[in-house]
Amino acid sequence: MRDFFVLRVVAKMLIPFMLIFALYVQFHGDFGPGGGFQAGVIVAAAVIFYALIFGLPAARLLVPDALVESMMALGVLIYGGTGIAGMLLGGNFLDYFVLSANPVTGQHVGIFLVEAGVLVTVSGVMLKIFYVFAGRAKLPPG
Amino acid sequence: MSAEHLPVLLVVVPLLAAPLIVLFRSGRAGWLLAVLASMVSLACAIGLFVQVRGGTVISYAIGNWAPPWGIEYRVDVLNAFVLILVSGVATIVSVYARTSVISEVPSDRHYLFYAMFLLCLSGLLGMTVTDDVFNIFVFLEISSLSGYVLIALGRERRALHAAFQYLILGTIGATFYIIGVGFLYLVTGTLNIVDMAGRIQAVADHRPVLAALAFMTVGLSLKAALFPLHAWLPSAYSTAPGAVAAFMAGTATKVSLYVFIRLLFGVFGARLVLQDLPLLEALSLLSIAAMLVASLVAVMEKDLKRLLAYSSVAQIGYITLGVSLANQDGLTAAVVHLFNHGIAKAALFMLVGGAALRLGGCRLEVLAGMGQRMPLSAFCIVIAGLSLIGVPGTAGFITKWHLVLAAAEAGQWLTIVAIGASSLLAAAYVWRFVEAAYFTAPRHHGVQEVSVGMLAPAVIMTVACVYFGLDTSFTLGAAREAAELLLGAVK
Amino acid sequence: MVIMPLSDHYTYWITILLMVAGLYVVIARSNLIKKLVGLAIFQTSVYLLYIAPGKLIGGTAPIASAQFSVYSNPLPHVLILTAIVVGIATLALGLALVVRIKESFNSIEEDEVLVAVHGDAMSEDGDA
Amino acid sequence: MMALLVLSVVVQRNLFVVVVLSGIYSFLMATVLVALDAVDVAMTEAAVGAGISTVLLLSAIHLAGAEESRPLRYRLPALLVSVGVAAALVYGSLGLPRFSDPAAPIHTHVVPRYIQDGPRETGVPNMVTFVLASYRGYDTFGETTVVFTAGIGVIALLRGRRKKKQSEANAEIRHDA
Repeated sequence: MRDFFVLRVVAKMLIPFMLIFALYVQFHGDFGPGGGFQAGVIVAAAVIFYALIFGLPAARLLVPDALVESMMALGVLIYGGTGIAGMLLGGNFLDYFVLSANPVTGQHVGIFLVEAGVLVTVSGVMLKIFYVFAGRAKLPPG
Repeated sequence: MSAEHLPVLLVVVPLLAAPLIVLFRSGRAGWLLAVLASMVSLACAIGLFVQVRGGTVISYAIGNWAPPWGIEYRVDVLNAFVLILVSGVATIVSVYARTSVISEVPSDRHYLFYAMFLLCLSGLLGMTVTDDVFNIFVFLEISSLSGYVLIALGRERRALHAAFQYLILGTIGATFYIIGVGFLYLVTGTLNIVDMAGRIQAVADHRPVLAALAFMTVGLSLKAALFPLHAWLPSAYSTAPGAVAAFMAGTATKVSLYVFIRLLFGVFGARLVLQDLPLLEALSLLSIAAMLVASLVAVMEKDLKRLLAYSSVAQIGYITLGVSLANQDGLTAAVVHLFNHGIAKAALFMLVGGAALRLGGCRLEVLAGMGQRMPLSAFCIVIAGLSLIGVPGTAGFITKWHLVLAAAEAGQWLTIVAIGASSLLAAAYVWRFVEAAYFTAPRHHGVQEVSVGMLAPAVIMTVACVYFGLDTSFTLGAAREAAELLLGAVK
Repeated sequence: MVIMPLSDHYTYWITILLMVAGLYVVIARSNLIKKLVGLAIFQTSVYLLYIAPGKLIGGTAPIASAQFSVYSNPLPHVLILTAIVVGIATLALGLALVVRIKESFNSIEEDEVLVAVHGDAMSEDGDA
Repeated sequence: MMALLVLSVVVQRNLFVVVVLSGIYSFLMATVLVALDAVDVAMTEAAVGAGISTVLLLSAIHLAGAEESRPLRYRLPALLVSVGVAAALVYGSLGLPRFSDPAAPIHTHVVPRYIQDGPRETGVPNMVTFVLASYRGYDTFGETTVVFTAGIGVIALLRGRRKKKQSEANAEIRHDA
């Protein structure tokens, strides 16, 4: 596949757009359909697309396994950390009202943070699962 | 952070420790964090239990959204008691796990094992402490998915098939549960258990409620391995790593049973007069069948882990029998047996897991002469086994006694006969171990007792089986109060 | 097609048909991958049980706007989003197990695997 | 049409075809969901059901083989269980509110607050977003954890080299205890 010049150029052009689209889905989730989960899937899809065109090793060089594994964990920690922050600021767990002086702003901040947590974990996990499945050699028959 | 946050810290501490372990990628740090997080959960559970003794109910609105709009954590004496069981077993098993994991799991997966263990723990705790039927489903899935992986980490290839079988049946069970939730939600418009109990009385048509009851019962019975839906349990427990078998045998099925009891009395009890339903009769018949059939299979088993697994199916029958009697003594027996059987099985699986590592298997022939080679382990297996039979002086006796009282009160003399018969069968299968361990010539020479790291937790658990048979103020006191609470909700 | 209320309970019955077909595949078929596909269909059909009753004819998607006043019910949507994610997580794990089973048993037919599992237990007998 | 698709999944033996059919099924489901106003769910179902699960299934088939070797059999117990479940579902559904009944409990309880006060309380117009991330944010926390669990589960199962042969593994047992 690596010899298809057109494919490579198109891919290089398309992947940034996919990432931008992911960000759009992430932030537009407040107003239209979308959110962290869907955006995470798109981010993972962009890297998977890259892997399909340039090969799995190239993708693993660009987004290494260790980073992906850390992302999986980080997302959950961001979500949980937002919850703990609510507790430290005098509210209940996942209480966004106390995150800012203005309760509505607090809600905004809270929703933004947890959606970011979802994005990070989901993109990490989806990518990791792809790496693991694609990286596994097929068993010789018999 | 003050005591008011205990209900949520209980779940969130182990849950967040899991990603931390994945960040550190170290088996040793993973183990330390697992032990610490389990201990924190246990401390929270004890703190909660002290507060709710005497009828106080703690409600915690997550996100500061009042129920039923937000998700509520609600602790009363019943679930505080179950929380202590789950986190207590987790604490002791997590100490034991260190040695078990080093010998049974490839070293590059140790930290993943501990992360999974903590996720499974937080899933079970989350199911117990929440007052929201959909939230139960989410945490049920956390505990199930991690449970499948933990079982599949077993050393033999059979573990893979056992895990797959459990995944299929477990997912069907969870989906049945969610269908039941759907019916209840469509007729009540709420997901909060307390709110639902209030609104279900106004539901005009009883058909969706009955369907919900049927689906939730079947779904949770699959997860709780209630006879005849226990197909996944023996192969799963006998092939999983030792620490996993001990943890799950002590907690996983118990939590599903707790959810069943909570919904049966807390939601459906308010709508349907329990005596009018054939459900309780059916449950009682199935329980007795479980007690007899599964015990009989256990007597025939040649592998000690499978024997114990079938014994679990039989002992779950005792719990559901207590539920089906639906009187004060019956429910007391059911609740107290959640605890008594949980600790006995956790002790047994820890001991047998250690023996299997030393002797290279746990078929009864392999265990021959274990009484000489591994005297303390063998002795503890016998003691915990006595608790399974229900010999006076062990925790198991307390359950049996109350079950018999409850059956007598209900005038079900045949049930008492069944309890007696099942106890005899239990004596028979425990005797099979005694025969192998003490009256057969040893096959292995130079085998030594397992290391302290494995033995000490197992011994502590065994001592607990005796202690809670002698001093029942904690267990029976809590169970009595819980039974009153459950029956109070029905009236 | 589902939204045309031919009968008041038509939507429920479609849902039920899909669910049961999925369940049948899970129980009856021996191929492990096919079992997982059946499981996915079973779970997917449950989505309709939640979502369909949330629809209000004349309502719009639940995104607040000055132009509309009747919205379809957002709560089932939230629940089902969670259920979809749980479903894909289960599928991923199930497939990982299938791959391992294939590698260890060289088969993904349930009955063949069962024979091998049984054989393992027997060979332990032989060892003993 | 969806019913036909599902039926062909039941009878089809080539796994590749089954996977493609189930992908189409998910797309159809997504269309139905849009018609039912569930745009967020539809978007996710299209991405997950037709996208991720198809990719996963195809890679699993690549690793595990595509042909179902068992002939099609109609197993009576499975059929009985399915019919029993269907009967219970139909029985239950008879008492449910009729389609699009604004007086149904799900439209009159709990949800009105989300619709009336939610956009003001959270400042977010998409009701699915704020119920998901705020009112029921804890469920979503659990959901993220489920995804995380599946991720590390797949790593634990499939990482690195294939395990040693069974016999070698057994031989080791006695030494490392």
